[in-house]
Amino acid sequence: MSENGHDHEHGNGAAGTLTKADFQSGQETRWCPGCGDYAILASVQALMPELGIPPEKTVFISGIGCAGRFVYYMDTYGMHGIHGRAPALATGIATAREDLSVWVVSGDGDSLSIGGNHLIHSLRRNVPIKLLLFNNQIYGLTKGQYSPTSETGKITKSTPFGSEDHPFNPLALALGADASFVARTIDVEKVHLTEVLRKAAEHEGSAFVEIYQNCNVFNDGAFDAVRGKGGGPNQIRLEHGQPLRFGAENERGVVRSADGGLEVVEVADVGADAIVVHDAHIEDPSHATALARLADAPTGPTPIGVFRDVKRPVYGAARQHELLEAHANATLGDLDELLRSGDTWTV
Amino acid sequence: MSENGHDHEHGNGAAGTLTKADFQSGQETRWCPGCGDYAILASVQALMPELGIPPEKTVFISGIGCAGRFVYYMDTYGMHGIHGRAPALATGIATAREDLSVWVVSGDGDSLSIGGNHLIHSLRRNVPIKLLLFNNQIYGLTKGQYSPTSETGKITKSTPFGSEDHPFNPLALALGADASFVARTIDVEKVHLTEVLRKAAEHEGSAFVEIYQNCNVFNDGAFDAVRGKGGGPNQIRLEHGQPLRFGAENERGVVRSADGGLEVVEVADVGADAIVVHDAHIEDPSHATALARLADAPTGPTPIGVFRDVKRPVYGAARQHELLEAHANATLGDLDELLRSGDTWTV
Amino acid sequence: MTTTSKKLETVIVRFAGDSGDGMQLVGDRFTAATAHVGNDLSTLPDFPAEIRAPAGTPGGVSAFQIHFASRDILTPGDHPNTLVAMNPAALKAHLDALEAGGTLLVNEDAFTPANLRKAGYEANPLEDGTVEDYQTFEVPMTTLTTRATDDIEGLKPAEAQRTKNLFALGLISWMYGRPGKATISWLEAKFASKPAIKEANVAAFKAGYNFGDTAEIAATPIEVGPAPLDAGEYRNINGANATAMGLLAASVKSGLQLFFATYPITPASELLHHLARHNRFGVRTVQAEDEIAAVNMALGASFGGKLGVTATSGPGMDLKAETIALAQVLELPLVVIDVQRAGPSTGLPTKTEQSDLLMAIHGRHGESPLPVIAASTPSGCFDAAVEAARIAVRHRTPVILLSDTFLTNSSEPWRLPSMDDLPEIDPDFAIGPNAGDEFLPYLRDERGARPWAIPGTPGLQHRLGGLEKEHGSGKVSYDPANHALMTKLRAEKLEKLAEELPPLVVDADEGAELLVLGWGSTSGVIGAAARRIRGRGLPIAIAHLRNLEPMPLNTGDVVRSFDKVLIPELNTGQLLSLVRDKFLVDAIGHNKVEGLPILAEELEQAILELIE
Amino acid sequence: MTTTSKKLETVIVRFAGDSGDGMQLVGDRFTAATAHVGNDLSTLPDFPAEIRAPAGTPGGVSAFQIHFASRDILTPGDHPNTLVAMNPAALKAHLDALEAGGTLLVNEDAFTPANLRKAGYEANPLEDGTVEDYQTFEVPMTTLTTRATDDIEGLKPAEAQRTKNLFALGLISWMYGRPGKATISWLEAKFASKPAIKEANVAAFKAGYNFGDTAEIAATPIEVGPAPLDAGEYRNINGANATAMGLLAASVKSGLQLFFATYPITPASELLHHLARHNRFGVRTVQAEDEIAAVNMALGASFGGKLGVTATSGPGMDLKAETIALAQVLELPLVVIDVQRAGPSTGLPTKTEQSDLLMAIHGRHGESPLPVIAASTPSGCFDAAVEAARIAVRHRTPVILLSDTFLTNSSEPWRLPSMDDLPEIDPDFAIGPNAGDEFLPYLRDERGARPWAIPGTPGLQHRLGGLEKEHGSGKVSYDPANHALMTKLRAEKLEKLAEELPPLVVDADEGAELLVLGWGSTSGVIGAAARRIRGRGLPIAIAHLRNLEPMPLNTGDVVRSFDKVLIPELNTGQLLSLVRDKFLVDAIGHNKVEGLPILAEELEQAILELIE
Ligand SMILES: Cc1ncc(C[n+]2csc(CCOP(=O)(O)OP(=O)(O)O)c2C)c(N)n1
Ligand SMILES: Cc1ncc(C[n+]2csc(CCOP(=O)(O)OP(=O)(O)O)c2C)c(N)n1
Ligand code: SF4
Ligand code: SF4
Ligand SMILES: [Mg+2]
Ligand SMILES: [Mg+2]
Repeated sequence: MSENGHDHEHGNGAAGTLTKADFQSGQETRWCPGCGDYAILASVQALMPELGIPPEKTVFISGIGCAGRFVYYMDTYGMHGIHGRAPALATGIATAREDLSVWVVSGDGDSLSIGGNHLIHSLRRNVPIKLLLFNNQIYGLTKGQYSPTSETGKITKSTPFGSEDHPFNPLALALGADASFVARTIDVEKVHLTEVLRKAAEHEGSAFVEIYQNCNVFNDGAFDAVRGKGGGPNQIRLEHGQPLRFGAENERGVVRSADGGLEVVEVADVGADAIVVHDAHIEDPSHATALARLADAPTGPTPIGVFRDVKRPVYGAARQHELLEAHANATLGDLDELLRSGDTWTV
Repeated sequence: MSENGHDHEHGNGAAGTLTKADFQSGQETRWCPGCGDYAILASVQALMPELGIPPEKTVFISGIGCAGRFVYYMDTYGMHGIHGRAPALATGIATAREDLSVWVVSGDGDSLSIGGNHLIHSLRRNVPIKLLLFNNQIYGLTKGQYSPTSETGKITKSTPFGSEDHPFNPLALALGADASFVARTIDVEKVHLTEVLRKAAEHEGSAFVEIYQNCNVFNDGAFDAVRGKGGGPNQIRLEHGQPLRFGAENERGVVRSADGGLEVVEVADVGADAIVVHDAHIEDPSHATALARLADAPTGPTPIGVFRDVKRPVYGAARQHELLEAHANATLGDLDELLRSGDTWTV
Repeated sequence: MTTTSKKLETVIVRFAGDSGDGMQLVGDRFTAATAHVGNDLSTLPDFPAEIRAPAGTPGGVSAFQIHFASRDILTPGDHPNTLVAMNPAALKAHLDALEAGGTLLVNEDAFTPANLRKAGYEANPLEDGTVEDYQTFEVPMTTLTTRATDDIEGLKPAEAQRTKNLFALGLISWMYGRPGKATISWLEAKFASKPAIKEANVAAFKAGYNFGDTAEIAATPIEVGPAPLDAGEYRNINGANATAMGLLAASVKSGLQLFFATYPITPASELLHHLARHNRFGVRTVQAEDEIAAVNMALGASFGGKLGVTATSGPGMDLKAETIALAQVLELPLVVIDVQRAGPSTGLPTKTEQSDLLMAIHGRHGESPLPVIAASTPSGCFDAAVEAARIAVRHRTPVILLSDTFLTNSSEPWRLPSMDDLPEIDPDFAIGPNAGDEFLPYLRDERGARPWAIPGTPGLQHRLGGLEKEHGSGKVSYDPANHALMTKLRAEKLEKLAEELPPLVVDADEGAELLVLGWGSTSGVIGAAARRIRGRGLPIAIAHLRNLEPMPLNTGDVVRSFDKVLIPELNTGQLLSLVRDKFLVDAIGHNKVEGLPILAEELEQAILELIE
Repeated sequence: MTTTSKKLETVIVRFAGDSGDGMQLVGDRFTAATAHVGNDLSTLPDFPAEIRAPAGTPGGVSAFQIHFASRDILTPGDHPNTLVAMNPAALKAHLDALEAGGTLLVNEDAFTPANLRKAGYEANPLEDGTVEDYQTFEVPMTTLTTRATDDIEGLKPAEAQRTKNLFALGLISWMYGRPGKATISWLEAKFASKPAIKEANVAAFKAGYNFGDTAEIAATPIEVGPAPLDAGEYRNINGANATAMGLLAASVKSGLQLFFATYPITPASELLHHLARHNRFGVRTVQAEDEIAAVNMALGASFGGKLGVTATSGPGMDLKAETIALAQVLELPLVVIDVQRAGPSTGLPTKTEQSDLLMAIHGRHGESPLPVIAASTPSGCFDAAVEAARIAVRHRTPVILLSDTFLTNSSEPWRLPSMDDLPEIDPDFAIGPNAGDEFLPYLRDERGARPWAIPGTPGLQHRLGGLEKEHGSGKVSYDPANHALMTKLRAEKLEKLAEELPPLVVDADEGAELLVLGWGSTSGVIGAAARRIRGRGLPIAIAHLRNLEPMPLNTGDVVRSFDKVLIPELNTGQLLSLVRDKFLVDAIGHNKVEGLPILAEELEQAILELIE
């Protein structure tokens, strides 16, 4: 029986018997009508039972922002921390408790502005947490200031003459920090989003997923070039082992440019064989980075899907195992012994 | 006459009449004997007069760490701030005062651990500051804990059983943050270091320079593979427009690998024409990133020199110009007028 | 049809509706019209933490209260005489506040079974006796609005209905004799580019006005004549804007470019929004990556010779602490504005509190004293900002300026000062050696302040930093005696500042045995409560501290000269602690931590309990 | 040759030399030998902020003082009876401290013109009368060391010379009758892998010892017999290690894995270095990217059911404030250790101070009270750490534990407790519903503590967060009355804790009119000063607070029952403020901010001024 009195018949967590309802806290959602956050919440709640991890073994952590309210709506363990620090909180939980599935939900301000440092450090360490960046290219909760992903020149409450900042490319930043799993998806693309999150869940170590999320109140339409009706032809859907082709008729593709990057071409101009085949498992992050650089902003052809998914040692896992065993076996006598090791004398 | 009573005959700053002495504060240096910081200090003091910027127009900002003491030894304006925040302090100064030459000196802990967020934000904004990262892969001032650039498994005071963290590749991180100028050099390579810093000084916008710096007390020899006697053959010296060849006899080179990265080959195996020609001015950072990834750690062939040097709008510059003019012209009358604009009434 | 009207001295109206109902806009417009009538006024907006909290629920209700009078007033008022409730949730959330027998105006159309359920009503309160003790007018506002706008071309039904707030405004404007012209021209300007919307809003407003005028409602219009304010030019201003103007004034007066670096946070962001527009005055605003960066940028700018200012609210203050301590040791000018909100932690981010006072004074490691001042009224934020900048520049020190959510959002008429009358602020930059032919960056003047030598000044190069500095030379010093000396000298800067402060003014009746001592935004309510006490023929004394650290030199004498000292605060007793500690006076607290201002009647009651 | 010796009750020796001279090692070894003799002892290391400060300059001098006695002692002592100065800079920096007529031992070889210049001496102090009032022994230590080691194979001359610290140690060991065996075996173990170095060190040590023994020096050896300590097993321990052991004990006692996340900072890093080694006890140490991350990681681990602990020094405390406030609202166990150093800002990072007390209590926005406790002695850090963890776990609250640089570095004999005797710490995790079949995460027990339900527990899923929470249910609540209630309930947790605290113990002489009240590391010096006062036949009372927030319930009665209350602190009067505020007692401060502990004679003087 959880806090909200919601009845969990399947709360014992036998996979397969879980349903979406087991992950719904029943707390009233408080986003603006039409906000992209609703679609993400619904997809996540639907995915969770499929992962087969019971709600009590699942933890959602967030910082502050509209996105941050996500945790209140999941009937899992959850913590709505302070602004920007969710990756650090989550690192603590995930390192201490390797038996849990730990998710972070965060906005572009929360993750990339105040929280940028914790983000890159958790990625380089490869802490076993799933980081979902709800990127709406704006500060929602504080009512519409520009964010580190807003385009240069953006006019907002805090920048009436246009912002001067050059924005981050969040995936390039994550790759610069050696993220072992990097992906991008879109709030309303339920199937794609679910598939990407499933892969993130399966990945051992940090998984960083940028989700283009429409803030219909303060930044409506920011992703129109790739989102919703008509956005499809601009989506370069990444599939491991498949050529990077896209467009309404698959008429366009991606090739390596002379200067070491990638560029978009008409397949007809270069021939289908010239199109780069996507490989998400390359150890060297150069390919994934070039892909991330293909579109610094989602205003034209933009890759979505899994950019990088490689194995490297997971932070803490092995050692915590040993430590837990040691802790379980440590006795008061051991401590008496430790205190008395080295130079002692008796009076 | 500066604080230390040192006589500045050439203090009026006419370029050409400046000497190294004009940049020496005369304050007692307090690094350990043999520390790489001495070599960097000497080179910087020698370079400064050549840049033709008088000491009073030059500002050195640092955080906390052995490296941070640098500012006390420069007879310029200087501020030894708090740990990790030097890029933010410098952003304030450089944005407010575009007439100054602003330099940041920082250690790997200062810049990449506590200060990581300010670093990446100043780089993405392209604030006109020169960031010198004295990377000794260790915490010097706090007496030898591992740092975010220490190799995994490092045994230090804080990690008697070896560190678990995967280190940052500082250049890859800077490139992930869209740094417009990224370079690497070595403390004791006076000529190379001077040349790199000169280019950094000439670059408009942020310049990020990683300097391999030997901490002979807590991490001696970390850069032996590329530094000092015998290190030469492993240095891949980057020269814009030149093929990426290196080795004692220039017998080795760098080519593009099939998976989008770069790799080291024997020139004899591939032919001189196959060797990639270095271009520091490519807009797309993919080439520079691949170069940075060529060596995640300086244990084998390692590029040094300027990886990337591209033009993009400099933060603040244009606007501050306008604002200063507006400020100079604003009168009390204008303010009276502003207060009285909109709805007012008279009693 | 009635043309008679009732004269009243003072009136309180509260508008309440869904977050999406446009209550803040209605409040603003009603305030503007009221200012034009020449009333004194005070307002209190009150909105939820969510952007668009769930429609129809009490949690999603947004409200705006205005108190206006034909005499001077001091607070937004305790209990509204008139409550406008646009839906059941608004009624649920605000009915308790309405004065006994007060006027209640509801949008009857919104009392549908679905809405009643969302609001948590089991039965319809309009029918079950809930509202029977009030003078209730049930007006089908949605219907009437739709009717008034149904021939406007190109207007969608939803758009039409959305203008019902203007209907309510029209009706209330009629009820209180506020002229409609200004509101109509404002609507015409605001929606100039959307003719259908413009027309609809105007039509709804007029319909509401006429609805009253044509006596479809059996209420007597009320007249509140102009207040006898001091002669001068007035505007209405809230605390956020007044603070912005004060900083601009300090910038122009000092000749220092204003460099304002901040990170958005409710409610402090308003200041950024205001200042960002004033490029005409050369204001440099920077939205930094976080609060730590913001204060460092401002400090860096100060080092560069600018007026470095940063602003935030509670959580951001925690983050700035380390850098404020650095500024304290660097002895550079810096203004740090804390717009207090209800805490701790994220707390109630859109509600008001005064609970950061002790943090402002003690919230840094080490011995790190610095001046703390607090604004007392919305328009008083102007003076407080000028004063903070003046102290920072003249005394070379970071200054913390405390404001709060209430002051930021509340507005009142402000007699506009003339900029010429403000005292000068002289940055007095160092331009040459100060000790023979040497420059000693920590040589102090009579205020204990050190020279401010900015980069670009030949020959004055020096290095500042957070390691302890040698007296005079400013070199790094680990000498024990020097550290003791510098600690003392830094503390003495405050003592010297105290000597410059005007004495604490006491407004005391003859025979008063109780002093009510306040600070910050309780100023209004203390005045209002004192007025009530005096109205009862009882003597009382009141005093208000603008300078909390250091306090005026006579503060101890003042508090010791009364039998009892009552300290009302929106916290659990922070000034109380300071007064007890400093003056060993057994003062008594009146404390409220509900996210809302103290009401005059609450304080009156507390006072009566002490003096009866 | 002399075989007679002088008996003394108490002796103070100070070793001083270049940072590279190995003075800390010499101090440690002398301490170990002294412990073996059975003396009571107390030590004070003192080193510069630089890693290797410039050789030969007073700024680069590193020192180590030890006070040992045949009775119990309380401080590292005021003025050394014997000073060992390895070079002119060491003499310059420390001669002032030597007692009048004390013994001075110098390495004559180091008094070269170059070294004299670096030390800032114009003339040779050994020759110009500077040292004539002391019993000075000029020993050519470098020469004698070189001679003693010159036939060791494979030893470089520089290596040989570097062992001169062992020569000094040998000489002093002889002088105070410390057995050499333990030192020699330690050297043999330490340098087992470097035979030449090992031999050289041993040879130098023996040479120094024999130099004394063979009467090449006209000093009388001094005998300090064992102190009558309570029976038991003893070890020598400093505060850092004792704190580490206390945390381990709390972990084993509670069954909670210790999760220690921190960011390196002097002097708090020592704790990390100690704990990182104890993987045998399952301690999880994390070196985070900064202090904010560290406290968040610890808090995350607490949420996960671990004993979350973080430690730092001043600047890091500023950074942790926002998260500590979060923990206070989450009401989760968390221990935050602040090893205070001399501030403000970076200040004097290797020196001691007690200036973070008011920050610990007030240094967060909003009303955010939490327990604050302070360790008083190096070995007492063990109990303080156990106590902090116990309060955190049982009362579900962050606890701030104050230590300082002096306690961390200073060492003393510690009678080893038996782990069995420590009280249990029961985490008492929630395992099922607590209100019918519901789980209410903010339902409180008799201590006002809420249930600790950790992830993995089926059916108890709940969401915590920094927004104000509804009493009982823990849902987000913006209700004004609820905020007031929760603010009160959080404050009441401290009142309930206060009821559990043992009363403040007063050690008062009959007729004592003055109470000396202390907290933290002044415990020793207060005891020592009281002993001196009593030695003069004057009455005095002393008391020491371990719990600063809340204080024991009888504290007010205690301070009010004396005519005068003197509060000695290494700050400008922070406990003083608290006592004045809470109890309206006009207490008097004795304050020192020089980065150094208060000396017994200083405090004795201050007391005498008040009681005479
Ligand atoms: C320390 C601190 N600083 C600032 C804030 C105010 N704040 C809350 S959310 C937010 C940013 C919201 O933007 P984002 O992270 O993009 O989330 P969104 O609302 O867009 O989902 C800010 C600045 C805060 N709560 N705490
Ligand atoms: C807020 C804060 N945290 C921690 C410290 C302690 N500290 C000082 S320097 C330093 C790191 C030093 O390493 P690095 O930046 O690599 O510089 P280096 O000494 O190696 O040149 C640390 C952790 C501090 N001064 N302030
Ligand atoms: S403000 Fe934007 S992001 Fe926030 S809830 Fe509303 S639509 Fe969503
Ligand atoms: S500790 Fe290392 S980095 Fe620091 S001064 Fe010494 S050698 Fe240089
Ligand atoms: Mg956002
Ligand atoms: Mg380093």
